[in-house]
Amino acid sequence: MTTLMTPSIVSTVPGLNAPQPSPLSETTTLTVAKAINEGLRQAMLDDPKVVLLGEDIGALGGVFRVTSDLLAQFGARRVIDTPLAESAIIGTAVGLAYRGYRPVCEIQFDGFIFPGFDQIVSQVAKFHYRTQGAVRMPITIRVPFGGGIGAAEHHSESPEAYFTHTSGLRVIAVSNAQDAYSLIRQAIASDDPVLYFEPKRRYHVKGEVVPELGAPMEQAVIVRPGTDVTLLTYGALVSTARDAALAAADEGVSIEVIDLRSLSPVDYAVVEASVRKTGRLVVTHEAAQSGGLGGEIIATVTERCFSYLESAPVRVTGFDVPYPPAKLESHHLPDLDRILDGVDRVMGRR
Amino acid sequence: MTTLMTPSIVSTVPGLNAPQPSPLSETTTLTVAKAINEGLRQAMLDDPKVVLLGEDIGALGGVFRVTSDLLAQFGARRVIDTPLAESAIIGTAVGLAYRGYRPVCEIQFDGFIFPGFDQIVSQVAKFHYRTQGAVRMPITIRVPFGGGIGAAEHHSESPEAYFTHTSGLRVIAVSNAQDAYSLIRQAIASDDPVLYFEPKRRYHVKGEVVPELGAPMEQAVIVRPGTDVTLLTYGALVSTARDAALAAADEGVSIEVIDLRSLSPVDYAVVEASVRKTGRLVVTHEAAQSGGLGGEIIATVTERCFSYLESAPVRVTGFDVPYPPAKLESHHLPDLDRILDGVDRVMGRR
Amino acid sequence: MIDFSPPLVQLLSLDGERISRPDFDPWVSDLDGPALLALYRDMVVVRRIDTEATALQRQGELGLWPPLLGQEAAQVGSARALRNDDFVFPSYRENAVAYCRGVQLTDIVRVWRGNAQSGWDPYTVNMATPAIIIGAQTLHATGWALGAQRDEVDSVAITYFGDGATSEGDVNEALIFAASFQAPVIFFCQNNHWAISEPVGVQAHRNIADRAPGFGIPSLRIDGNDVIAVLAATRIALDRARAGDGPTFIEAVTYRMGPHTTADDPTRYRDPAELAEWKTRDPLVRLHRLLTKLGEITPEVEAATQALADAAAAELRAGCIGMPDPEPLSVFDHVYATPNATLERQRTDYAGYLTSFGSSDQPGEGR
Amino acid sequence: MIDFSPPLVQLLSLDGERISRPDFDPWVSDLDGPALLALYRDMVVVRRIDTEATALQRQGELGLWPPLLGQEAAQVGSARALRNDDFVFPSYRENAVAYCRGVQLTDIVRVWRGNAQSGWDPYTVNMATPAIIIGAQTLHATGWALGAQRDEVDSVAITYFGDGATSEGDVNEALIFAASFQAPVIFFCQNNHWAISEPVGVQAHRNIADRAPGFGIPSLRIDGNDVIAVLAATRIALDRARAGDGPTFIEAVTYRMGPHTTADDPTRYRDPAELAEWKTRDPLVRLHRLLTKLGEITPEVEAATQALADAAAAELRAGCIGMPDPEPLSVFDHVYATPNATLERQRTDYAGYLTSFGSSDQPGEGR
Ligand SMILES: Cc1ncc(C[n+]2csc(CCOP(=O)(O)OP(=O)(O)O)c2C)c(N)n1
Ligand SMILES: Cc1ncc(C[n+]2csc(CCOP(=O)(O)OP(=O)(O)O)c2C)c(N)n1
Ligand SMILES: [Mg+2]
Ligand SMILES: [Mg+2]
Repeated sequence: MTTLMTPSIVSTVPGLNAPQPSPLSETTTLTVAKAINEGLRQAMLDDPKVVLLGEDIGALGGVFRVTSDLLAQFGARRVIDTPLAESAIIGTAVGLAYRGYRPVCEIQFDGFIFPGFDQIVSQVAKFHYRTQGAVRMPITIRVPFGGGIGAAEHHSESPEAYFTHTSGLRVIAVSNAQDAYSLIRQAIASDDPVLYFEPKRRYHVKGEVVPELGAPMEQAVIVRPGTDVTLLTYGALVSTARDAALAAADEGVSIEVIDLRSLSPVDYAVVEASVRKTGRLVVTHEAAQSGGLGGEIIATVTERCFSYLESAPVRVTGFDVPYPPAKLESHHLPDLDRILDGVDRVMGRR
Repeated sequence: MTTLMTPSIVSTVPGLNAPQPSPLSETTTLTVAKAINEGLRQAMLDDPKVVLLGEDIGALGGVFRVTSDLLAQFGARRVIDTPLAESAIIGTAVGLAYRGYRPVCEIQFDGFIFPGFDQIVSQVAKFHYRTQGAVRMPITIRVPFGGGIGAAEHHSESPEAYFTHTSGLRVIAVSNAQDAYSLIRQAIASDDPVLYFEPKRRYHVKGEVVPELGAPMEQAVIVRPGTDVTLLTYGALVSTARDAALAAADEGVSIEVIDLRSLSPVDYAVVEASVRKTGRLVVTHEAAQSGGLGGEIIATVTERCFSYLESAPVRVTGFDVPYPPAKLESHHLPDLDRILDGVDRVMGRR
Repeated sequence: MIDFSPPLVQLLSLDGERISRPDFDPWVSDLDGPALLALYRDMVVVRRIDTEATALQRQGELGLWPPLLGQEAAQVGSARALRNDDFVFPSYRENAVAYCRGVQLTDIVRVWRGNAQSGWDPYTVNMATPAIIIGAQTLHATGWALGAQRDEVDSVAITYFGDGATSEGDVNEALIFAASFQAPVIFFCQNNHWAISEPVGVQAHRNIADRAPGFGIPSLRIDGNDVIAVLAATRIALDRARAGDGPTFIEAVTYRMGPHTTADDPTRYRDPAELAEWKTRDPLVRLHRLLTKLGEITPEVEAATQALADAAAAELRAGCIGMPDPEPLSVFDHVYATPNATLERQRTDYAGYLTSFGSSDQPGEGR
Repeated sequence: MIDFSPPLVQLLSLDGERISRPDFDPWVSDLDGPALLALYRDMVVVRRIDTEATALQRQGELGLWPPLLGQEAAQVGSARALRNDDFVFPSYRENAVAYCRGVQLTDIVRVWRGNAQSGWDPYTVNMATPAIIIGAQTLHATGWALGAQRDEVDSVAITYFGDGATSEGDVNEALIFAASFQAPVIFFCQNNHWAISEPVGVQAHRNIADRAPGFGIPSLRIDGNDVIAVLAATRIALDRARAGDGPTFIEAVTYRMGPHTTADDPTRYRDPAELAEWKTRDPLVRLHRLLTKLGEITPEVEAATQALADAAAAELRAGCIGMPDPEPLSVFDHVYATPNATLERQRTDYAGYLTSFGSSDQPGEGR
C-alpha cells in the first residue's frame, strides 16, 4: 500500500511550468473573485514579503478559486497550504509578521474564523499597542462572508461586528470588483492588521477594474446621490441597496446610497454630511440586529447629528437568530422589499 | 525522583473530611464572591446534574476563591479541575449538557474566554436552534470581568458585547451580592446558555443576601429613581453610577440609575419607561465604545423613544484601545467625573 | 493481549481471504456467513443511498452532498459494533453510520436540502446530527463520556472525524481531556487521505495513529476498507471503555473515492492513478469475494440486496422531494428554550410585515 | 547519534558529580571551569533579581511578580545556548532568559509595575515580550521560524511554555505546523510540575516529552535543574534546526519552588513535603558543588558573585522605583500604525476633558 501515507507537503504542483500570467495593466472586466486574485498577484509581485496562508489555497486555488494559479506562479514558499487549524493560521501569521513578512490569511468561510478568534483579538489586534509600536502586524485576513448562497450551517455568517468592536483592527468589506482589487492591495500594504470581508454571493459578478489603488480604503463612497434618505450598507447588500434606491425613485423618494467600505473606522465625515442633508438614516446589514454595526452607526450619528434627524434612524438587518437553514434564509436576509419597508418607516409612511 | 510525575488528577482533597457547610437559610452579609459561592452551593444541592468545570476551581477554590470548599463538599466528580484548555472546558460542557447535565464553567479571567470562543458562538449558542429544540444547552459560563484592579494584560477585559451580538445566548452581569447569589442560581436553572459576568473589582464588597431567587434575571432594576436623566449601566460601574447620581443631586440634577442585570435580552420595558420620563439617556460601560452595548441600547432607544428624547443620548465608555497598562487604566475606565461629564453633556451644560 | 502499536491491521485481504490474527480473531468469532452478509447488505445499501443523494444534488434537489464512497466499511463496521445506548458524535460524512443507527433516510438529507440545520432528534437514535466545524464534535463526545462516567453506566461515546481534523486544536484538547479523565470515548479517525485538496501529509508527518499514544491513549491503525478489522477494532475499544479503561484511538485507513462534496472538483489536485489504485481496494468488492467463497452469494441474494438498495434509494428520493418547506416564521423558532422579548418583537414585526403583502404580492419578489 | 527517547537525561548529579554520557558530552566539551562559573554567576544573579522583584511586589512597587525560583538552570542553560540572531518567544516567567538576552533590568519589571504592556523592544534583544495567553506564543515562534526558513538563514526560534500550556490547542497546533513545515523551532517546555494549583498529572497521563514524537517531532526529557544537561539539549536542538532537520521538543523537568505568582498561596493546594524534596535538587547548589570540586569556588569568587548579584538587585530596585509614570494621553498611542479618525476624536475629546480640570481639581478624585 504505497500511497497510504503521502510523504510530505505538496511537492508536485500542477501547472508549475505553465506560463506566468502578467499582472493587470489596463482596464479589464473581472469577477469579484478574479479581481481579488489579481490584487493578490500584484501585491505579491510588488513585495516579496507577501505570503499567503490558508486551507486549500494552493493546487485547488481556494474553494472559491480566489488564489487560483498563485501557487504555480509564486511557489509553495509563498502560497502555503496549511494544516487544518485556523488558530495556527493566524498565530503563525503573527510570527511571520514579527519577522517582517506581510501574511495574507484565507479563512475558508466566515463561520470558520472563530477557532482563530483568540489569536486575532488577543494577539493580532494588540501587538502594536502592546509593544508601543515596536512590532507591526501587517496581516490581512481574508474572509468570504454573508449568506444567500443556500449553504449549510456556518457558511453564511456575518461576523464583522465582532471585529469592529476590537480595538487595533481595521475592517474592510468590499462590494464590487474594482474595490475588491484596489482594497486588497491597500489592505496588504497597510501596516495595521486588516480583516478583509469578501461578498461571497457576489464573487461571480463582473465589473470593470482599473489597475489602480483608488481612494484610501478608509473612505466611504456615495454609490448613488440622493436627498431624502441616507441608506448605508456594505458588502453584498450594496447592490440590493442600489436597486432599492432605483425602486424608491419610482415612488418619488430620493435615496442616497453609501457603501461604507471601511467598517472600522467608519468614515463618519461622509456619513454625517449625508445625514445632515437628508435628515433620515437607514442602515442595512445581514448580521443580527442586536450588537450589529447598524446600532453603532445609529448611536454615533444620533450623537453627532441629533438636531438634523427628521425621524428615528431605522435598521433593516438579519434577525437575532442563528443563521437559518437555506430554505429560510430569504426570511432572514434583508432584501429589496425589506429595505423599502425600512425606507417607508424612516419616511414616516408606516 | 518519585514525584516527577504526579500520577493522576487530584485524589487527596484537602478538607474533604471537614464539616459540610449548610446552605444559606437566612439573611446574611456576604461578599459578592462569597454570594456566588453560596449560590453555586445551593444550585448543586438542588440538582445533582449541576457540575462545575474550570481551571484551579478545586483545591484552590479558583483564583478568586469563588468555588472555595465546593470540592470538599461535592467531590471531584462534580467539581472538576480541568486541564488548561478553554475550548475543551466549553466543548466538554456541551457534551455534558447533551447528556442532561447542567455544567457551570469558570473562565479564570475575561481575557481567557477567547480560546473558547468558537465553542461558545458556534456550538453553545446554536445547538438549541440547530436541533429545533431537541438538545438543550443549560450551560452557565462564569466570567470575572472588567478592570480597575491594576492587573497585567488580558485580566481586565469587558468582552460582553461579543456575546450580546451572538443569537442564542443570554448574558447577565451582576453588580451586588444579592444579585450575585440569586442570578447565579437562576442562570444555572435556565434551560438556555448564560454568560454570567462577575464584577471582578467588587468581589470583596459586602452586601446583605436573602436566600431567594428574586426577580427574574431578565429584568432590569431601578437602583435609584430620578427624573432628569436616565443613567444605564451594569456590573462594577453600577456603584460608580450610584455615586454619580448622589453627586449630581447636590448639583440639582435628578438621575435615575438603572442596573441592567440582563445584557441580552435588554429589558427595554424598564429602559423605555425611564427614558420616556427623563428624555435623556447616558449609558456607561468599561468596554470600548465602538461596537459596545451602549451603541446598541442608544440605537434601540432612539428607534423606540425618538420623540421623547430631549437631547442626543450620551456614552461614557472605555476608549477604542486595547486595555491599557495598569498605570493608565484610570484614563480609560469611566469614573465618577467622566460620568458626571456625560450627564453635563446630555443636560446640554457643555 | 492486544498489541496497540501494530502496523496496519488487516483481517480480510484484497482477494477476499480471511487473514487470521490470534489477537483480533476472538473479537469477530461470531461473524458467520449470514452476519457477514448483513454487513455486506448494509454496505451495498449505503453506497446506493450515497449515489442517489449525489444524483439528487445534481438534479437540484439537494444543495450539497458529501459522498462517503469508499468509506463504507469504516462506517458500517464501526457503527455495527455499537450498542443502542452508545452515542455517536459524527462529522458531516457519516451517513452510513446514520443509516446503521436507524436514522430515517429522509432525515439524512434534510440538512442537505436546506430544510433544517439538523435532520433528526439525536436522542431517538443516540446519534448527534452533523457537525460542520471541523473537530468540534470530538469535545462533545468527550463531555458526553464524562457524563456517562458520572452516571456510572457503561455506555460509550464514539466520535468520527477525518485526517484533516486531527490538526485542529479541539481534537487535541479532546484527547487531553479524555486521557486526563479516562473518559469512555472512542476517537474514530477516518483517514481518507484527503482534507478537501490537501493530502494527509500536510497534516501529519507520521501515521495519525502514532499521535494518540503520546497523550496516553492507546491506538489502533486498521485497514478501514476491511469491515472485519473495523468491527473488531471498534469492539476492542468499546470493551476497554466499558471496563473503565478509558479512551481508545482508531485510525481507519481508507480513501475518499469521490469528491470532497458535490461542490468539489478533485481533478484540480488529485492524481487519477491514486484513485485507480484505491479502486482495487474497494471495501464492497473485497467482502463480496469472501462471501462468494463462503457460498453466501447466490443470484437470489444478489437480487434481494439490489432490491433492498433500490427501495432505499426510492424512499430517499421520495422523502427528499416530498419534504415540505419550512414555515417562514419558523425562522424565529427554538433560538431559545425560554421566552425572549427582543426576539418576540422581531417575530411580531416580521409577521406584520409578511401580512402586509397581498397573496399575489409576495415578499422577496420586488414590488 | 542521539537517542531521542531516553529516560531523564542528567549530566550533573545531585552531589555535583559530572555524569558522563557519550551522546551528550561532545555538546558541552567546552564547559571548563570558567565557563561553568559563568553559568553559575548567571544563576546567582537571576535568583537575586527574582528575590528582589518579589520584595518590590511585597512593598507595593510592583503589581505582580511571577517568580522563577527553582527554574534558574532550565532558563540560563537554554538561553546561554542561543546565538544573538536566534529569537526567543517566552511566556511570562522567563525573566532569567530575558537577563541572559541582555534585557535591561528595569525593562524586565516595567510590565509588572503596570507602566506598559511590554518592557522592551523585542528587536533589540531578539526576544519577544511576555505572553500571557497561555501557549499563544508557541505559534508565533513557529511562524517566525517559517519566516527564517523562507529567508534561508540558519537562525532558530525557541519558545518557552509550561506543563499546563501543553493542554492548550494552540501548543498542539504549533507542533503540527512545525512538523508539517519542518520549521526551525525549539519547543522548550519547563515542566515545573504545577499550573497554578493543578499538578502536571491533570494535564498529561504520560511524560510530556512523550507527546512530541507522535507529531513527528523528536523530543528530549532532561533534568531541568541540571544546567549542563539543559545547555547540551538546547545545543543539540539548535544544531538540528540549523541543519534543516526541523523542530525539537525539550521537556526540562524542574520545579516551581515559589508560588505561581506573588498573588498565589500554594499552601492551599501543595504538600510542603514535595517542596522540601525538591529543595534537595536545587540547581544552584548542585552546580556550586561541582565548582567547588573543580576548585573554582574561592572566597573571592563568592564575594564577587554576591556583589554582582547585589548590584543587579540595586539596579533593579532603583530602576523600578525611578520609572516615570506614563503620560495620560499615551493611553491612545500606538493602537494603530496609521492614523485613525475615530480614535483621534476620542483622544481630542479626552484631552479637552482633562484640561477642563484645574490643576488643583484632578480628574478621578470626584468633585
Ligand atoms: C473549523 C473549520 N475549518 C474549515 C472548514 C472547511 N472544511 C470543511 S471539510 C474540510 C476538510 C476536512 O477534512 P477531513 O477532516 O480529512 O475530513 P473529510 O472531509 O476527509 O471526511 C474543510 C477544510 C470547516 N468545516 N471547519
Ligand atoms: C488562555 C489562558 N488561560 C488561563 C490563564 C491563567 N493562567 C495563567 S498561568 C496559568 C498556569 C500555567 O501553567 P504552566 O503552563 O505550567 O506554566 P507555569 O505557570 O507553571 O510556568 C494559568 C491557568 C491564562 N493566562 N491564559
Ligand atoms: Mg479526510
Ligand atoms: Mg507549570
